Amino acid sequence: MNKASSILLLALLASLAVVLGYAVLSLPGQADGLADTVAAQMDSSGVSHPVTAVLLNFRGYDTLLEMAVLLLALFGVWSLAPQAHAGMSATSAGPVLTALFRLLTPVMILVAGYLLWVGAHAPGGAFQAGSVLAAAGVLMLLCGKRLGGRLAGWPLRVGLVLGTAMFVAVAAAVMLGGAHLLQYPIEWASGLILLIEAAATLSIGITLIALFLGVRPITGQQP
Amino acid sequence: MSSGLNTIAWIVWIILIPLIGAMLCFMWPRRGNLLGMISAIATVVVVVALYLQLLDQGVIRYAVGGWRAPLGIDLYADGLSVLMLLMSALVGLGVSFYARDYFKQDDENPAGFWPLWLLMWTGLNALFLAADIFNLYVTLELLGLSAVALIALAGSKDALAGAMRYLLVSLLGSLCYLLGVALLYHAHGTVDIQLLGSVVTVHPVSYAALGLMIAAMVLKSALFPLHFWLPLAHASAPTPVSALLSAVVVKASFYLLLRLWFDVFPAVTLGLGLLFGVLGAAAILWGSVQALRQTRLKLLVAYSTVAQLGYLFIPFALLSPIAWQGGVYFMLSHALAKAAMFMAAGNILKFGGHDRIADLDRVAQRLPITMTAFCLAGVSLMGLPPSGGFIAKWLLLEAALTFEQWLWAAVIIVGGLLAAGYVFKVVGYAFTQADHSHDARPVALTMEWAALGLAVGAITLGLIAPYPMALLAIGDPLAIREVSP
Amino acid sequence: MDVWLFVFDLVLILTLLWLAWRTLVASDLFKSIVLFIAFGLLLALAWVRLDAPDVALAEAAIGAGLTGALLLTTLAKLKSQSKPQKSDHE
Amino acid sequence: MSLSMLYALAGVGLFVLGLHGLIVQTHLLRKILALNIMGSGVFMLMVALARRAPENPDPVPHAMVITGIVVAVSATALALALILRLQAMTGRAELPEQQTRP
Repeated sequence: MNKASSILLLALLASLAVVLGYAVLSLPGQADGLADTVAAQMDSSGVSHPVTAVLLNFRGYDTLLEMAVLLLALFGVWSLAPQAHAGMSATSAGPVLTALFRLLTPVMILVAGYLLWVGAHAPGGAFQAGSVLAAAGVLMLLCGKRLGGRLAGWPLRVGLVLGTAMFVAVAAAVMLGGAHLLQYPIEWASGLILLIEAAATLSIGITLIALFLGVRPITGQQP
Repeated sequence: MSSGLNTIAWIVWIILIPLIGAMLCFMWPRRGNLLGMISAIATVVVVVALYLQLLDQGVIRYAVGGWRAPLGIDLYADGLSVLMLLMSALVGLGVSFYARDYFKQDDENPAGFWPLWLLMWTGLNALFLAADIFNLYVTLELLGLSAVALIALAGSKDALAGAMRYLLVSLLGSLCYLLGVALLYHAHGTVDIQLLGSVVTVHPVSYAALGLMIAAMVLKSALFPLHFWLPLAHASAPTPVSALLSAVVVKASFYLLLRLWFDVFPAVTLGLGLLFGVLGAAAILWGSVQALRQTRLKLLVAYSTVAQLGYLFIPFALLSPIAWQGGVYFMLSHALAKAAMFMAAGNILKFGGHDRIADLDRVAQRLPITMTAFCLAGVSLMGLPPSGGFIAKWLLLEAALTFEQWLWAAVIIVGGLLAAGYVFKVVGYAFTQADHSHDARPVALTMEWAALGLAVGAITLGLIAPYPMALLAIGDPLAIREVSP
Repeated sequence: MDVWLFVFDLVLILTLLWLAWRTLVASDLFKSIVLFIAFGLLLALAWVRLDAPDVALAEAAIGAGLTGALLLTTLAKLKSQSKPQKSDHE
Repeated sequence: MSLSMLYALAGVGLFVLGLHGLIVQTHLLRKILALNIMGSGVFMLMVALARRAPENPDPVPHAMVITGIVVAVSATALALALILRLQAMTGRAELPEQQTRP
């Protein structure tokens, strides 16, 4: 890129920044959006933490499609990636780190469980829990752990799909009673949300680990 | 019976069925073809059911989760969205049949064509039914990422580079769009299209959001000069994917552009329309000339898409109800014709092992069904009667002539002549003998018939024009009733 | 507003912008990625300042943590892939 | 100027900074970093403006940003896999039209 065009680019981007900044400053200084609307319906949402209520109930449909996006990323990576053993080369971490990671893994799984549970009434929830779970898995991989051939086939695929499948199943099942998609009966709402979140946590964790690996694991049934 | 069927929320199943199908195909890759075809047919059936429901009940608004906008997310179906759903269903069905024989059964890779294509279909259907601009962002990502993965399935250098460029463009577009969503939400406290439409007024935030979101959609719809990413991506993808991208996926962002134009920003779009028209005219001329210059068949067809997309933007400059009808009709007939043309090109590529136009070597005699499909699709692209393309161009011309806009009329006619030029270039070589003949590989009959079926569809569109027009009037998405006397 | 908190916010914002800029122009890709991870962690701090603890948790775990790990393994694979051909530091 | 406006402007800054990087950088990994920074800018604007009434922050943008973060990591993972394949095939992690001389 020559000098003239890079100066032109800078000028264009600077004016974009000015326009956007001006637009932002022209917004009203005091506004609380949908905060009151959300607060008014919290009692019928099944949880007491507003963000979880929005993610899993009020705007649960977004979250359902977002789980599909995550699944899609995995499909895409698998269709691009070579097939290989589901593990890192064993020399990734030194002995001290390996020992540390061994210690950390169970702690992280506990943290993931806690985050999942606490999401109903405080910051936390499926995505945070799932990613902590994934972090634990990544550490295990760095220690040289491998996914056995038998687990790499069908069970792995079940784990990957479970979150989205459970979400769809619950969303559609509530329609049997004549309700709308994702319209949980009030008395069941908290249970159903926890069920969806538990499945989602597991799948998010497994999917993120699989994305980190970046290869299609060799399955056990292969000759 | 009919009342029982009418109470079913088909609108939801249109989104859920391909999603479930994608997961099933991933779980049982060995049964991929069977499960994929079942899901495809079920999706088409449900789309038709929604069409009948719409004819019966009129516009449908569905509150997911029972909350209504602004707290919850609504789904919305009117004539335009159902027309788009039907269009994707037709093309999707043809592509599904075609792909069954195109991709060899692959037990080793569970994440092959079917899961990706069904997720793309989920994204398409969800996009056409969305009434919420943030929800639309998620569907856009679903669509964009699946398109990238599908292009990369071809595995060649060109395909990988095309997929990468498409990914960058798609993500850039999505982020600009999302920034627009953020501004609109914080200005008005809602992301519902209908609610926004009633509150968006002349205000700096409206213009910033308009600029960002419209630019994003124009980039994704590959309007000249932002089409640079399209030809290689569309030409180097596996043939069923090329057909999907050119026929349906670019139209999805154009559809979203229409929604933004008519429903979110009706108060602030003044002046932009003429610019769109000029760029559309430039696209028609430049894309057609480029198509004429190509030596590879699939690239020729891809550049033809650049040109044909230009027609979609002409109505923005003409601003008459007839022009909008013409534009929508153009979208439909181009979808069928271009899908058929890509499939025919793919058959020729598979048959001869190459797609050099100069070496087509009497392919017309040797693949008569495919060549018929190519010619019929060509008839619609040129806009000859009795095809769907003819009706579309007729409406556009009528709009231009009523308002004495001679220049637009000239562009429409010249575009048709140039299209005739590149179609006949291919047809000419298809009938002549090449210097040295090549060995040929067999092409599955379903692949030939799938192409022919869609091409016949493009012609048939010219004979059934009243039905799509009546459908388009439901809910009046293009504000035709307000304007016309 | 508390003056010290305001200064803190200002420093945080400037650091974020500086890190983003350095990430994009650093000569070495490894350095870029490390700067990007630092950017993600500070971003999590910004979310806390903006009363969004949920986003902060997600950012720290996914945005900085997993994206960072993904980027680092990809860089390692890119380097091992290009080694057989020619030494090519990027 | 209020705190949320300050952070919102910083979000605009990150967005534009990332856009610049996306355009001028040629290595694909840097382009992906640039897109992630642009995304962070959008998220920052969204979250910052959600607390213009500090006593009553709006949870809806928070949920949207969490969705956005997951979408971003999905897109990044796919992009990285694509870059690896492209480099394995062509020997370079750049787009053909932007390749610097070897």
